[in-house]
Amino acid sequence: MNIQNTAGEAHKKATTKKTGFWMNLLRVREAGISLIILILVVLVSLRAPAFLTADNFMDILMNISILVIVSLAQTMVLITHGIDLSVSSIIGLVAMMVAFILKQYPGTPIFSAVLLGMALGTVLGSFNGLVITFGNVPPIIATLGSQSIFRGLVFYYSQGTWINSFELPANFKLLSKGTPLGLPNLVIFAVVIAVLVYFFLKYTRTGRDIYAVGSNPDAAQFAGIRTHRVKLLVYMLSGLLSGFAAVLWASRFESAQTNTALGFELQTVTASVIGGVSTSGGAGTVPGVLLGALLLGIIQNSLTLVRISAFWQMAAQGLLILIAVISDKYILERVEKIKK
Amino acid sequence: MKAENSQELKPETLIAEKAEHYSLSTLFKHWEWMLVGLIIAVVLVNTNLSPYFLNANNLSRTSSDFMEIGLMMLPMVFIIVTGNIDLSVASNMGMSASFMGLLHNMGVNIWVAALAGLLLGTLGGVLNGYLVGRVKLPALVVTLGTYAFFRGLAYGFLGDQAARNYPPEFTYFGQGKVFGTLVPFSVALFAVLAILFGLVLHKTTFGRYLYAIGNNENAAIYSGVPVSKIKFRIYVLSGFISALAGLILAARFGSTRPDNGTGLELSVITAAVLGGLDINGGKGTMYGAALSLLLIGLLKFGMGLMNIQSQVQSMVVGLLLIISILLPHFVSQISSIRKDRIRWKSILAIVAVVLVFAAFFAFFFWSRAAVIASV
Amino acid sequence: MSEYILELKDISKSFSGVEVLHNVSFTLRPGEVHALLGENGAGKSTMVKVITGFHQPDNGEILLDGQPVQFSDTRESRQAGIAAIYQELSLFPDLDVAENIFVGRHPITTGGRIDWRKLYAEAGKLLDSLGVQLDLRQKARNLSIAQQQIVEIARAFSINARILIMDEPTSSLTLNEVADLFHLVRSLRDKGTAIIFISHRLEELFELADRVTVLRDGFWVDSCMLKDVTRDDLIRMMVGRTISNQFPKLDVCAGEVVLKVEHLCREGVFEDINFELRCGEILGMAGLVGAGRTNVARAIFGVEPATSGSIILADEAVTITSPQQAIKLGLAYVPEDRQHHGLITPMQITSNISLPTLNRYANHGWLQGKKERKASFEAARQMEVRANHVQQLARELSGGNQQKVVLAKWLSTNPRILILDEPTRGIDVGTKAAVHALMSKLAAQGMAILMISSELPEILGMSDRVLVMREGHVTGHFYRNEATQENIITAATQDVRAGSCQ
Amino acid sequence: MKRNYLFLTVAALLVFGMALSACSSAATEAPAAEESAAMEEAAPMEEAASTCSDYVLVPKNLGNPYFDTADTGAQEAAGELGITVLYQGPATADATEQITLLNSLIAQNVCGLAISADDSDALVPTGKAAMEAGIPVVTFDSAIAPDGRNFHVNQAVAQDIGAIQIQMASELAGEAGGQIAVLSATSTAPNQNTWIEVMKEELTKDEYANLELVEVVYGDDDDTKSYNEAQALFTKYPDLKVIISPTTVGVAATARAVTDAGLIGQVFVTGLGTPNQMREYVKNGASPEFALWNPGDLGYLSVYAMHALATGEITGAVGDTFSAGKLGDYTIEDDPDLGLNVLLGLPFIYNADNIDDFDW
Repeated sequence: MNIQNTAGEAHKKATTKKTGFWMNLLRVREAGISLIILILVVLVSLRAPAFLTADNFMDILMNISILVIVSLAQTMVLITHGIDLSVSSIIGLVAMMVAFILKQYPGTPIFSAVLLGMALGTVLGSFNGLVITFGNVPPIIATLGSQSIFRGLVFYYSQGTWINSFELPANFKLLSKGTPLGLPNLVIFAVVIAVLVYFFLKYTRTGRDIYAVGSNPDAAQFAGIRTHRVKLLVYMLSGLLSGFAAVLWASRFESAQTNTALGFELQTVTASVIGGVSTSGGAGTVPGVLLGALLLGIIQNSLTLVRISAFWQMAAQGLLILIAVISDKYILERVEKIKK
Repeated sequence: MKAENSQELKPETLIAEKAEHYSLSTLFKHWEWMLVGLIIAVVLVNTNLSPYFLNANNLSRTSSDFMEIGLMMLPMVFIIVTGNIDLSVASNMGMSASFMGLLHNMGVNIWVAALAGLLLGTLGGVLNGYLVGRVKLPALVVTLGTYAFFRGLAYGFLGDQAARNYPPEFTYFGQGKVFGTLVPFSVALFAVLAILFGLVLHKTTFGRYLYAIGNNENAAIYSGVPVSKIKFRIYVLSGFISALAGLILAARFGSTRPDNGTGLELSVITAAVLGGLDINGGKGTMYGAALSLLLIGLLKFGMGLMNIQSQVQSMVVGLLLIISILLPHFVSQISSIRKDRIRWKSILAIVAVVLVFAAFFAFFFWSRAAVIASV
Repeated sequence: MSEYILELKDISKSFSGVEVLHNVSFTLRPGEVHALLGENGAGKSTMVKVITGFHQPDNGEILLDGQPVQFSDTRESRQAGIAAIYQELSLFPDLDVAENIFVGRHPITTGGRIDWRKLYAEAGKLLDSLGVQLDLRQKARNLSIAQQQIVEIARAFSINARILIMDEPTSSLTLNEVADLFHLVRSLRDKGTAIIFISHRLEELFELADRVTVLRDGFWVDSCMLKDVTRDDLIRMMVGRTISNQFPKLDVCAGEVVLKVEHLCREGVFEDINFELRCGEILGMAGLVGAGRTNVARAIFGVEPATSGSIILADEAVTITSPQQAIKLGLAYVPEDRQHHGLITPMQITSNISLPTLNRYANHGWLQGKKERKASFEAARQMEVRANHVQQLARELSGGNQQKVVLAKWLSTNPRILILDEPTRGIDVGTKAAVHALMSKLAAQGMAILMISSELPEILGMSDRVLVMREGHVTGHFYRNEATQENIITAATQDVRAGSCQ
Repeated sequence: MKRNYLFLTVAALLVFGMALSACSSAATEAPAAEESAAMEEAAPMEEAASTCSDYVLVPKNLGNPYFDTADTGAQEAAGELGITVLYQGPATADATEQITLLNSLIAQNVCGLAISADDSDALVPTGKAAMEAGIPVVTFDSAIAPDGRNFHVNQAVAQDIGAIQIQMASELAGEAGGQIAVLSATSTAPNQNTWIEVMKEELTKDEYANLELVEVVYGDDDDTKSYNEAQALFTKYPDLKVIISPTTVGVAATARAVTDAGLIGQVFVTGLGTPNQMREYVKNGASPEFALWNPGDLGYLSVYAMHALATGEITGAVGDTFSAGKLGDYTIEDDPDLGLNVLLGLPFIYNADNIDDFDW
């Protein structure tokens, strides 16, 4: 919605009044975070020339691809004024189950493994969805609970055994790393999913219903939107994408461990929130989330490159997140003022 | 309700000054009673299952394990009542304790160091409070940032070092018992603070303002409630108490490392929510929160005695969290279902859902059995 | 084929044991405007929600074209051709105007994707036909209440329903807008659409409706042709008694100036506002919705402080930056949006009333419950709040009673200056008269009252002086004897010069 | 509402008070006051405790193959001794959780504890409490500071571990030497830090003068983080020759990172790893050799040590000797840094020649 609005307006105004173009560009919600990324890139590349290399950027893209996929799922949930804290445990459980199957039946076609992962993820996501919609449990509570339940299932399932690299078929490991199209598959998957989600959120009624439900649930019901179904759907989608991410995770890291993706849920929320997704629902865009994930990836990458001591890295990361959020708000306020 | 039903009602009907009385049945609908019931059940079951459960020494030792969570829960209740959240408490705790440890390692007097730790923690709260209260950023976003920032500072302070050799006067706060009893000092401190916080929440204007903000922030602003000032204060308070919890933890461990207490914020929130606090604000009580802490503590201790694995323990708490909200809703739902409105479509949906989950678990166990057989 | 397009037979509905509708029956013919009348809490809104399938009746039957139907949600009723504007505004704050109109029914291209171009074009057309200018890409969050109401109406019209239900569609609209709306409603009726129309403004009903059904306390009272009854008949049916005077304004001699506003300005919202308010006086503020009246009130009360200009309270220039400060200075403000700004509905009546004066009932911060309860009981009793006890939750009260609680709350602060923003919006006739009587009494006791209202009869009936605003400027000032409908409307629609804040 | 508050507080205090008082009386005069069924049950259990048979092996965390292997060894020893060894650990490697767990074990009056500590200092008070309750405490893998345990079962002397890794790194870097980096577990893991200190000392020797330690990074024993840290090392130090990762999680993640980045033959990985995790990388050349003791033996020895203490065979003093089944006899030694300990043996180097002999 944001893009539609702002881009449309920017377009309209730019044609009428040339000087206002840059001001109007600033209205774009994503402008603030882009600016921050730009500044960061310039600063870091001044200190560390290794930063501005194609290889390094490929590393960054590889590293944020899974984050992007799950953050997009998280975004859809956040738009409905929900939150899914269980994505990390879904990834852990699905990765473990798929890896076990692949270890057991190495001949399993990769395509089936991916489908299996998505199916398992969807079932887990629908558990959240059912508890939240028909059980009337607040999302943060329901998914906080299912986070520990799913993680417990990982332990129960694996009985402490890990799946190691040598136990996984080679073609499965290539699923994320192969580069038949010039870019690593992982990055391509992330791009494809981003495009799909963008189209879904903008050009389908169901996608718009997600915004409507998050913006005003009562009104959505008045308008004949089946809010329960929409909410159930976003949690199922969240499970589905997490399941897909789980398969990619197992493929990229060539292992499944009991603590796979532990704590990952906070990263997805952070990426979404930095990308301008409102935690009170109704607002959020795909480009914003992509930028949010990119910012996180760049921060992580650059801190190591500019040789900030490992011990201070986390502090710097937190500080940068705070600065990003504060300056974003400041930029937004300026924009609002200019509008009036 | 009586007035509404009466036919001869005139607009000038006066209202009563007080509700006449609460019937016993409405009393028992309160979540807090459910907690009391659960606690009694847990005590009875555990007493029967384990001879070590009702043992003063054991209870005394295990109770101090939950006091850091308990302490941080107190201001968290305030914050959740206003509809906000503080994810940074555990990180703040680590930061303050590490700072104290750093100063201690540098040879600073322990009390000065502790004071400095408290001060830093409070400053952390000031940062949160400023960003949430004054700059008006969403609490979730702010504290997600400070969650990383504070923990990072903790690592920055101590790095791979530990602070140790705290003097016994200091470790008393974590390991000592109140003179002449088996009650650990930290438990006594928690009890006193819990009563104090409970009184503030339920008996003061400040507490009333918290509920007003949580229920309708805009209306509270229009009514002259100093909303941003109050938000600022509760975050500062949260920072201070987190630092205090950090010191207690350091005293209990007799040492400090920067990763101390990682992940405790989720336990804190879990305890608060299980205590009946509405995560959206405006609802819940301090005694509910305190009871839920007691419940979780007794439950975990009991399960530990039965050698139930830690993952299963956290699964049980997770299930309890969901069921505690799910169950009352379901009961009221089921009782309000009208038979003539049941459609075959919804029955089909339920059957489908059950089948899907059955299939999931069938697969879950089938694949696992194959794996175990191969090991 | 039945004579009626819609028929309700012995519908009952209760919520948590309290019966809100008792065996209500209702009929609707194609091509008629059927007014539904009743005090707040009489069950009108519930009836509307039962018709649209938002609620399901506990007993009774709904017949559509003579066939019994059961709607399990609003989607099904809409498919059956029923559209509704609900009393609570139901817009999506994060979506823009055009999308709000078409939410859930976005036009789809042949390829199956949403046709945004068509959506904006149709939304534009629809708003043009309603005679309003709105930025289609504006977020609903940024609209005024009246603008929101217009979007709601546009949404209902866009459905092309056979049955259109309008629950208080005009409560925030200005006369011009109401006239445009009625014009549209009549043309729809002439095309055979059946319309259920709910309003508290009786004049409107006489102007528009063919038949009327009156509800009281969830009971059906009567259905009759409007031409057969008088205004007083209707009021008697609604409240079960007669109300003599709607505007019991007493003539008072205004005292000294208590509030003086000079060159008040808030960038982009209003500018150069000058007026004075004397004690004992009711100053009416008229104008179209969105003219900046509410913003002026908020600036004075410190919610959104002015950027320049001065506020002088009893010869002392003050800068008010927060409501706390305003309250201390003797100001009180009853906001227009009761649900979001006026009341904390999930809290008790007591807590609501005592909120601005809480320190009065506290000893070093410790609340004295009994003292607080006693004081709020007194305040509520003086306002004749209808409730079981003061510990009842505010959300359980009807709109009129909620407004009384808001008034009780603000009067208990003993203000010198009372700002009322749409004080009778969406409340029933009985309460309305009571509020007017109260205003009159307060003014007679020497209180200075600034009243913002979009209802001209109220402005004309209650004000000693009238200020008219237009696009952030004061464009007219009339004394009681020179204020007429015509010159107020002229001032409210005249052109204003553009300027900027100093 | 308000009245409820008082009522509830009183109720809560009552419950808690009842629990406390009931059991404090039980603790002091348990045999006399046989009020509850629980107390009656308690008596026979306590008798059973004298002929103790329940021992517990406490890993840093559950679901970790390294400790699971230790458990396998422990169970073997348990079978030989005719005792029961439970395997109980926290879900994540976190001291707070481990302490809670230990408290519930102490409460059960288990016969002995063998602990791998998540935090050497934080566990001291808990270890002391266990010993005060008459439960022998031995540590393995990662020690509790000397005050909090009877003695430590040392997998290898820090000196040996540090030295062997530098030695391997030197071999892999070749004649010319070059830059090396260390990828450790958490920055707070005590054993890791000791080893890194030793490595730094070793590097001052003349024979290693051509090796330059450029940085120590931390992967937190988290696969993803370790992988990313390894990647960052490649970018940052294009001339990097060897990465030493003295942790099983880190070394596997680093070897995979080398493989993924196509740096085999350019950057070598060595450190402490497990055969199953490293098999692939030993074979593809990313990590030609790595070292580790046998954790199974470690678990095995720990159980014998704990049993010897619990049965009074030894008291835990310097010079005490006990027999540990297939591993032979061990003597408790005193070490200025480590305190009392027994030493398992020298670390073992795994390479392409021998790796297929191991499956764990």
